[in-house]
Amino acid sequence: MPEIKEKITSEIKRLLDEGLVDVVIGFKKEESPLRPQPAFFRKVEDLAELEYNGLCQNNLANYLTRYPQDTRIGIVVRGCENRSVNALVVEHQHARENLFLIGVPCQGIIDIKKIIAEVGEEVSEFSETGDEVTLVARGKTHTFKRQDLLHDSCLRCAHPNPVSADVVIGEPLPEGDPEMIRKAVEEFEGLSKEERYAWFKEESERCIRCYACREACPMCYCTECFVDHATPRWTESDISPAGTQAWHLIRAFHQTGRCTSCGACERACPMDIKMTYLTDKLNKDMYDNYEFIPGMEAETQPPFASFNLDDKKRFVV
Amino acid sequence: MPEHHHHHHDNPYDPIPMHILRAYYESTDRSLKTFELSFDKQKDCEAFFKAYNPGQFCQLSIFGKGEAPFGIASAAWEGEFVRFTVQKVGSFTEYIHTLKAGDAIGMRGPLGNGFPLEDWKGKKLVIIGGGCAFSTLYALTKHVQHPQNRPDYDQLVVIYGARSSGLCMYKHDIQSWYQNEDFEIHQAIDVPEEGWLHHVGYVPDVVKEVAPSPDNAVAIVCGPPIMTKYTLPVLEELNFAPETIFTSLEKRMKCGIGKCGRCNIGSKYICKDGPVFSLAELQELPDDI
Amino acid sequence: MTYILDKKQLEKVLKKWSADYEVYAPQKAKQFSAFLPLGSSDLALDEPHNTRYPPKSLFLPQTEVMLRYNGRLNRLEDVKLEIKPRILFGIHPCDAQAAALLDTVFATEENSDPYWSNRRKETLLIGLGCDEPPQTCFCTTVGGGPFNTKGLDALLTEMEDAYFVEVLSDEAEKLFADLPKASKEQQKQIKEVQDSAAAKMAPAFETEGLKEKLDANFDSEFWAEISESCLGCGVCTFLCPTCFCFDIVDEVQRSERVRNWDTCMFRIYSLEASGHNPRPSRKERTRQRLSHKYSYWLDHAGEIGCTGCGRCVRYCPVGLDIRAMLRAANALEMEPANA
Amino acid sequence: MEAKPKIVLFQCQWCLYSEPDQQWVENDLPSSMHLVKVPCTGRINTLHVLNAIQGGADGVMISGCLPEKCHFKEGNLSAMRQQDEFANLLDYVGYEKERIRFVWLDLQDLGRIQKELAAFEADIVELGPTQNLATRTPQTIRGEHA
Repeated sequence: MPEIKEKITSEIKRLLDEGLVDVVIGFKKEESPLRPQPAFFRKVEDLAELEYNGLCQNNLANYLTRYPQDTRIGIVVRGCENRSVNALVVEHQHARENLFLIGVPCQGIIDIKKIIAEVGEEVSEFSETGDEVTLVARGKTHTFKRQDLLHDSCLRCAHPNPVSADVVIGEPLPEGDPEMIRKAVEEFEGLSKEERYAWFKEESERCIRCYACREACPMCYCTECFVDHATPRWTESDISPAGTQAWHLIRAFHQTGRCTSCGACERACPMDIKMTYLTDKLNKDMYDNYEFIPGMEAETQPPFASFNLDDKKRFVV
Repeated sequence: MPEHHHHHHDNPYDPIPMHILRAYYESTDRSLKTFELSFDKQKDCEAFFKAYNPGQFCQLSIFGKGEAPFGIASAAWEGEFVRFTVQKVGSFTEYIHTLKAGDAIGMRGPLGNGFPLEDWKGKKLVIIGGGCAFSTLYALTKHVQHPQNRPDYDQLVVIYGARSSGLCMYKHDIQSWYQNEDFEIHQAIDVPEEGWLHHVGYVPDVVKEVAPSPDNAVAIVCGPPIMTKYTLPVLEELNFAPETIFTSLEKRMKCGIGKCGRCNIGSKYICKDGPVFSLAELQELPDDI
Repeated sequence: MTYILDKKQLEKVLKKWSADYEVYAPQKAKQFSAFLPLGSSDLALDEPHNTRYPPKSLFLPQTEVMLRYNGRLNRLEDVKLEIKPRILFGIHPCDAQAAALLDTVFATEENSDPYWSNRRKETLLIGLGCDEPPQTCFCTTVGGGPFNTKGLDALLTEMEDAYFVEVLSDEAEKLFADLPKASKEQQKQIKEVQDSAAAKMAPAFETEGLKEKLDANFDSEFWAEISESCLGCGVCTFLCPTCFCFDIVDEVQRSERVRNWDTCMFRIYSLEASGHNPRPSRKERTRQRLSHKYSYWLDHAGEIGCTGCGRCVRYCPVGLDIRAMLRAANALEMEPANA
Repeated sequence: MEAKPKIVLFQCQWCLYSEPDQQWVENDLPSSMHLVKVPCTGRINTLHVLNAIQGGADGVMISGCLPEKCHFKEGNLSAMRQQDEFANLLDYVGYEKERIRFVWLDLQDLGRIQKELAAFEADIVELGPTQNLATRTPQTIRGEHA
């Protein structure tokens, strides 16, 4: 990891030195090693703060839509972030020629909630080598298998490698198994409808409507979200069961064919609500029905943005 | 367990039950409509008029539609009713416009601080208003006009502008003010119209033209933000001190009693600490409007 | 008076109180512990930090039906406000202090908020001090402490086999009067535990002169810099024990007027019907959040509106740390306001 | 199911049924059925469907023009992709997708809407009431727990 961080740093330095970009979006160190923070590099001096490790938990593509289309943005992208960038480019949210993607094959994001569950939050040191993660908490050293600390969505990741980066740092990793997502979805589908509803109810009704999931998601860039719409008011805005269920259903549904399964929504959730089981299902159906995987390239519109007369074979009996 | 005050047990979020006494259009384009509300319960009426001071506002409340703040356009002496002029701007006001005499409506108030009438005693009042924000100034003028209150104040100058004659509010009453000798009344519209006998031009320009003297005077400015913005410098040029210029602010609000948090400018809540502020007070506040 | 509550007696004591009170205590839920009615699950008094969801919800529920109405008549129906007396057992001092701070907003002389006030006056706060304050906490920096008694009716200090109970109100005295009293020697022990906990907490930032710095730099680019990574979600404010902003909406199909927690971090919070927004970006919203806590609260109540509970630090999805932001604010120049 | 199931019928205003059918839908629809006319099935947001369900509907029927006869050319097909997947999502969380039905109707189909609604109603009765999705009901004071 340290060598990857160095290579990212020197690539960003080159971009800034040569005046190829206005800003580079990456991560920087924070006080607690557990919480590296998204950072915006405009000056080479600031690069000393740069961080890159398994704890960098946000999807940086989220910040693209904050800038005007003509801002030249460099951005550090892992597999899912690269696909999010592509999905945004498909939706004309930024001009591809004004983006410089610094790709990094991703070994998966470590779930800090899993760390805290194991050793508490008093972590003073963090390091990773190959498949191992070493933590120092309250003066005691703990070693874990990376696999055991990965965020759930990363355990199911099918495409850890950047798909359209302008430069790739580090060796490509073996592709993941797309069956992982399918298996998880099918397992859920195999439950009885009462069991499925019980799960959905318990997860969605824990919601506090803070919209961290929405704000953490690169694809939730609407100026006005349906829940904020005043006339008509689409859903209850409180934490009543109908209100929270509507939020979770429609939020996920609006991601159909757009979600890159990065899991940023779940990592952002302060109530530990599971959400990717919904988007995974929608993505699986998009693949089964339309052979579409969001963000694999930056040209094809998602299935809901188009239609096909052949569809009628599926729908009209 | 904390100490708790129990001055009254009423729930400040409960709207007072009111009904519409009279409803009539104020403007020829029917965008402005005036409602006079009377109280279902005498005790609410008494409590209201015990507290009411011109410059205050109320939340009008329609169950199922919500609430919105409106300045009070009547003076206490006019009778046991409360007047509001409502401009049709969105779905809530559109609904209010459909109400007619006899219909039920809820009201919370009076809210906020009104004009500091005590401090103004003995002074000349220069009242400057534009658009439908003139409503609270109308209440102020009506209040001062009453024979019992009139001796408390020096000269009264009213400058009132509207976009067109059709949008001029309280027409018949204001027309009668011209007969009054101790009243100086200037009405203005933005562009010339046939038959219009008064000023033509924007309010700041009319103020410049009228040039009221700042001697022993206070100026009260209520209007759309853009009017207020350009009128304040005119008053300063005329040597009105910031302590003698007053205005009323508006911001998105919900509770109206300084709890829900959203109408603050710096540490002042418009609903509770305002809506009336002197320019001197505003100059102390950050630019958060 | 200080009493000794044997740990083995705890459950029995709590159960006894249940006859006259609704007792709430931190208990283990599926994902994380929360203040729940006694008997919901296992007690979770041994966790190093606060419950994730702040107990302010027991006074100011996130969603509260304020009024029920008859839409056809456009008239009110009654909503019962009275509640059974309550005990919040095991509340941490920062959360109790927050309740006391919020009294200055809600339990006011004029226009007292009946929903808040009814619950507050019926609730006893039995606190549990923090002998191992986590590194995300900073109560001592903002005038509190791991064994601060503000807002509490009694404070527990955990010892080996027992809790030492300092009783702080007459009502609480009745709850503990049957228990054995602590000796002089034991009281000295309590003091040692309390002092050593506070000593573990280094000051996180300087509060002296901070308000002036924030006020003077209202228009500074600083706010854009520190808020660049902010997502604009409601985590920091919803989990904050002193954030109290709310929205009022009519849920038409239910014929209810409801208030919901709201937050200055949302775009629509300050958006006006005209389309004008006085706080159009995350920069202005972050400024509002920090200025409210560290400047406006001082004007309103003479105290900082933050109790250092650490939730906003722990749960920020992008790792923003209010302590770092305030240290950065302290490093700013004193420029004239509205420069 | 004791009372008749509540059914919401979204009807595209362009695919008018034959005149007697349209008369029936507009004037004689049983009180357990609620008609919502839309400018095109492509205009139906999944939020409309969810609103009907959360408002207490036991079933939602969407009636649109035949695939190649859409007034707006292909609104009905783009609607189909979304409504179909939305029903799949609801089913995934335990709400039977059979409660949402899309029917393609043509002016010539005399008497078909009555038959479709009757068949749908029978199927909903067969399914029985559902508890699986919260409806909008008056709330007791909640939020006092996490």
